[in-house]
Amino acid sequence: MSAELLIAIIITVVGASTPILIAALGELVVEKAGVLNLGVEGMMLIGAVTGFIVMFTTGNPWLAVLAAAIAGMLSSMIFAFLTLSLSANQTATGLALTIFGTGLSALAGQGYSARPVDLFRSVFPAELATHPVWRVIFGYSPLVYFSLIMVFAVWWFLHKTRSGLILRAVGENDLSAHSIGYSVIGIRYAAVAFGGAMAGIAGAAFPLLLTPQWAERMTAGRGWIAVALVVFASWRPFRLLAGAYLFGLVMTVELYSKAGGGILSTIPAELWAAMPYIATVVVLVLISLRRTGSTSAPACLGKPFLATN
Amino acid sequence: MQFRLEKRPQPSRLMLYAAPILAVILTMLVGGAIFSAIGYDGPGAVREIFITPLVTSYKWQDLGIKAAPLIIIGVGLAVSYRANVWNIGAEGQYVVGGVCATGVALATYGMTGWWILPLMALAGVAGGAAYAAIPALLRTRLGVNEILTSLMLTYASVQLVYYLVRAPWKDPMGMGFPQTRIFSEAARLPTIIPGTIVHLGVPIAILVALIVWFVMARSLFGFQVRVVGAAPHAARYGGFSENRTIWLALLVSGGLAGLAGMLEVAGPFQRLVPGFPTNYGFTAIIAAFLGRLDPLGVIFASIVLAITFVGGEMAQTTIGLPAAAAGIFQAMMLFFLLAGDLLIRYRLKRVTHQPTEARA
Amino acid sequence: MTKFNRRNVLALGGAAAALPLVGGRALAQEGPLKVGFIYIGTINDNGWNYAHNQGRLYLEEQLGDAVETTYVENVPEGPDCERVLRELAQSGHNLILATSFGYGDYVIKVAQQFPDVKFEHATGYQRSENVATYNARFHEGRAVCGTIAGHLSQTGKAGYIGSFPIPEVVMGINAFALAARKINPDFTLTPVFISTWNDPAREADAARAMADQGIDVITQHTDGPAALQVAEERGLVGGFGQGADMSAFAPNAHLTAIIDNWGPHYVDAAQAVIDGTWESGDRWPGLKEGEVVIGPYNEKIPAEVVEAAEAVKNGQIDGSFNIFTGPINDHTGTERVAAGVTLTDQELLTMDWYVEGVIPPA
Amino acid sequence: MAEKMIGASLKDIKKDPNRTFGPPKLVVSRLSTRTEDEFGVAVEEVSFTVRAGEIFGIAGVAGNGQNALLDSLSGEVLGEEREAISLDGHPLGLLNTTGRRKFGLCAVPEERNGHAAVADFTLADNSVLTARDRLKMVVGGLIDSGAARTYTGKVIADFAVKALGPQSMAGSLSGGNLQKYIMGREILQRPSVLVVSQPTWGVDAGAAAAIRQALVDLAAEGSAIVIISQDLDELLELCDTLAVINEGRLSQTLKVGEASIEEIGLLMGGVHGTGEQVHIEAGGGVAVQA
Repeated sequence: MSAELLIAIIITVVGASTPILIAALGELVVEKAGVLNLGVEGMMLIGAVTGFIVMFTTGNPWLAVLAAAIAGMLSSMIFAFLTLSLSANQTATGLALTIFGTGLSALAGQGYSARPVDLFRSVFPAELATHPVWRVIFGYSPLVYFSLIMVFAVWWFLHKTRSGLILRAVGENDLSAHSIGYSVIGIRYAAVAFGGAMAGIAGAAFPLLLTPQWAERMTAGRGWIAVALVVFASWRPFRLLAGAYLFGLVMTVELYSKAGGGILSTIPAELWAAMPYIATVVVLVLISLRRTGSTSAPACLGKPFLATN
Repeated sequence: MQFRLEKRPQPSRLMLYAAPILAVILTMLVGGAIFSAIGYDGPGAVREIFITPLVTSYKWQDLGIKAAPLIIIGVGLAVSYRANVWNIGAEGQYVVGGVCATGVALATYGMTGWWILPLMALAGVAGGAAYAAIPALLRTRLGVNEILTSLMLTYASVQLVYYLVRAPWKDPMGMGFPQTRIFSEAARLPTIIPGTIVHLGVPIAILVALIVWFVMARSLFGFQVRVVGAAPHAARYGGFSENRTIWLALLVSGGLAGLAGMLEVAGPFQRLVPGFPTNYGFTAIIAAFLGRLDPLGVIFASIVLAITFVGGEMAQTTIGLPAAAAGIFQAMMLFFLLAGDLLIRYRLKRVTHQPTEARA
Repeated sequence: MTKFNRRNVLALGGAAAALPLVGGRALAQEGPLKVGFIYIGTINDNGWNYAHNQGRLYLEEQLGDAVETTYVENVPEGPDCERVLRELAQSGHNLILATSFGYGDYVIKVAQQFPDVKFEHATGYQRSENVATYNARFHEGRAVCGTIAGHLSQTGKAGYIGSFPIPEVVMGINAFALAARKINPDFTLTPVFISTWNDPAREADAARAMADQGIDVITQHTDGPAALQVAEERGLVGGFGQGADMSAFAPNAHLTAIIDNWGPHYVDAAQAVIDGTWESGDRWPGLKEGEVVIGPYNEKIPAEVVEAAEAVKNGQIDGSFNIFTGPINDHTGTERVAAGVTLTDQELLTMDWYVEGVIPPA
Repeated sequence: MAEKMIGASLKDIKKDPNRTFGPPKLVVSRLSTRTEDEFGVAVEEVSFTVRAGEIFGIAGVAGNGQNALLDSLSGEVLGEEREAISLDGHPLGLLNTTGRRKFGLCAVPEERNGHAAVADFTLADNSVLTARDRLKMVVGGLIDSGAARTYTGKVIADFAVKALGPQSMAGSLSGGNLQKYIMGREILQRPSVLVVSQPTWGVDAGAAAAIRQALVDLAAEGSAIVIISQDLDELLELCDTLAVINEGRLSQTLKVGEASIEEIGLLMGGVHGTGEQVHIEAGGGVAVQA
């Protein structure tokens, strides 16, 4: 295992983990406000196709990411209107949003399949970005740094700001927050919008970071993994970072071991492919063993709130 | 003139039935308009997706076949969600149930006997329930949220199928293709209506739904599940143990998903192939909620979902509507149905122009 | 693809008994021959399904209004495909083409219910009176690519990304390795199976894993250009288009492409049905019949390498060369094919062992 | 009983002055349970005895472990000792609520909505919640909804609950009405021991009087009753004996007749009775919060 190979693995792991991390951070804030949005996969796909189209037509990656965020946010508003204003069931509406996003992105992307597009490359000067060693720090697309900054930003927002405190209160006990005078529905709309934007950006990471093309359902279930990782991280941002990278690591090590041979390649392909999922469950069990008491889900998660009842 | 939502003292019976019909009509109008706007044959799409599957009688068998697994899994999930136990991994339990049933079918390959199918059903139920026992154990012993564990186990079960059909269970005469042997005659579900493909699984699905409806409405177990789901504190006061209820909810929903897996592998598939996981587990979650977690409602919701699946394919064959469009129609209908739910519990009250007194 | 009006099946459906016999014979259509296609994925995946759809368009182009085609995308390999097949048969399609190996059982089952409708199953092996199978000798194309890889690869290590280890894939891996080792005896080929037909991000990561471990030629059997794009990004020696020309995605890495040219076969089949001369059987055309076409060579490939590749191509076209002629050892070194002996089609179709030089997956 | 709901005031409770008490029915000895959430107050070494026909009051400022005590008496929270609670000599320490109900011990927690009753359930269903065993509402695992409806009808009639009938939703009732229904549901089961928290909280005066009268009548029939309340007047009016709970510990039992308001007030304020009589110097300046 040469140092050179280690750096290469790290870079690939970062690539694999970033989209999951961004989407999961968005969902974490949504759930902290007491809303369960299972439509992450659908919003990511809408973000991916929007990002691809804007990148293809304008060639400007920043614009593409912005457009993807807006598209994700708009699609999350369908979910928000149904579950917050009409207090529809959040689980079913989220699933419907995933079906909607899959269908809409496939329809919108029809004409754009046979077209390549450029990657969203690192903004650092070339000699740093492609330097054999330094590239492990400077070689990434801005989306990677964005995801890491957002981990800290979400933690800081939730725990160190007043509005973060209010958002958590809305998630823990919506009635009391309402009685103090905070608009529960308004805060939840904002949280869902943030979740939508992040899912859109996470989706855009596929055509701009991983494979510069558009393919239907190209996120291939990573939205679901993001939802699961929020639970894995027991709604805490820094543990989410660990969970996303655990997932990325196991998926990447599988491919590297298969491609490189070595003792690890004797493990059957299917066991490898199942490894990330089993790993997350095992690690979560270990965490729960050490700490007594259940993982701290927001008390009002998934419960609709209507001021009039 | 402004509308205000007002809670109905009693959920209204009328709206319980009017809301879904209203939702489907709205989908047809809005969907048709949108698709005409973007250049497809809107009305044609609506006709093919919603009306043709209902009208053309030879399509009913397809609706039955497609709805059956959704009903069985959906009913199981309805029980689980009533107890506030979020089993998102029904797809994994469905797959493991199918795998266990396949195990029995291969073990009894070549044999005949009426007992083979019931044994496969038992294996399916046991497999599904065992796979759901993992999230139950982790939730009751360690407080690990079942959403994560059940969802992750789903992905692991898909890999189990890939491994089994590629290595230990590969069909020796299958020219190397990853699939098991075709089940012997005794391990295949008989078709119950000659000349059609309606297999025994369809009536079983209706029967299972009715049984679960009866159990939920009339039995103490059903009462217990409803109490734990509605008010955990009151459940403890009423002498019901939450942990036992979590176990029961997951075992019942896992077992039923496993049964659906067995019926699907013994009926339409008749062998285990990589394509066996078809996401019925996730679609059934929607069926459970559309059916308002009531077994009879789940039957209706599953049929409606089946219509949009079958209709979506019809629309592709007849008017060349892209597959993606069918997905959008389905999602739109779900949105309208979910919005319609509101009218059952709340009433839209017209606010007259003079200011109403300040309400707490 | 023309939209045709409400056919009279609705009337038939309405008039018939509550659940009519499924085996209603397809209506005698004097009009154009209706040909139905079912695809495993979407027609714009730039690979397998895209190639089949090009074949459908070629068929429409060649036979004009003598045929009318219909296609259904994203048809899963399960009971759903049985329903779509029945729908196509019921709605008057007299020739139906199922383009993925998982449709086998259902084609047979529906064919029994519609004796006078002709079915053709791509990459399958189950046949019946009205079901034929067809495939393309992709491995002939792999042999040409292997030859190029043998010459150009500096590290002598190539990678092969596959989704599922089905015989067609195993044949391709072996042909590629055999051809490359004829030029560079210690050439190795590492197959990596990612257990999915359509996950471009995972394909790209697999390609990165290969590129980072000394592999400088990557080829794939999955449905998209993701691996090629990584080869381009990393400036590797190159990769090959699979199913369609993918040079747009990787101008310098795209050495050549194995283009599945299903068009001619679809025209022959449709014509046979129109003339009533269609009969079951297995058709396995290759380079000779134009079913497999080698795409244009990248200019950066030196002339003598192109010559060697053309020699392998033409050799297989005129029959003077067959990649699967002995002596061939398996990856453990034991001889599996004696000198001078050539593997029969039957042996090829059930091939589940890897030749020497292939690093077997677990 | 119904007309009483409307008119009677506190003082008209008819109690047979020379009523006698039977043998000890509920014996609680050194009962202690740990609390579930970090902020709760645990029950520590609580002991008291209630004889048949006796009404035993537990006074105390809110937040001193009253709910924890009720939950540990009702069987929602289980301690370690089998012998900690016994009814007519049967040890109930390790039985849950259903087990204790079978022996005749019923309880009414303070929180109505979501604890003593389920808002989204009909009143008939809410009767099944607690009365199913004592009134044979479950036959072979199946709920006899007829029995549940008739019993609920009787509760609604006897306790003048303003509701549309057994099928109306518990959530649609006003707080007071729901409390009347809950008290009625438990009292009409004729429990041999009834533990009640805040029996008449939020109920109009007339209804409160009727509930108190029903408790007194139940005691008169030989049941032992424990009333946990912050309403000192109510306790002094109803109870024969009284103790004060403070930070999870119970003071010694005082006879209602002899104990003075001030003394009880001191105990509620946290000055623990140390066995001998507590006396207050004139102007002792100890603030008594009622």
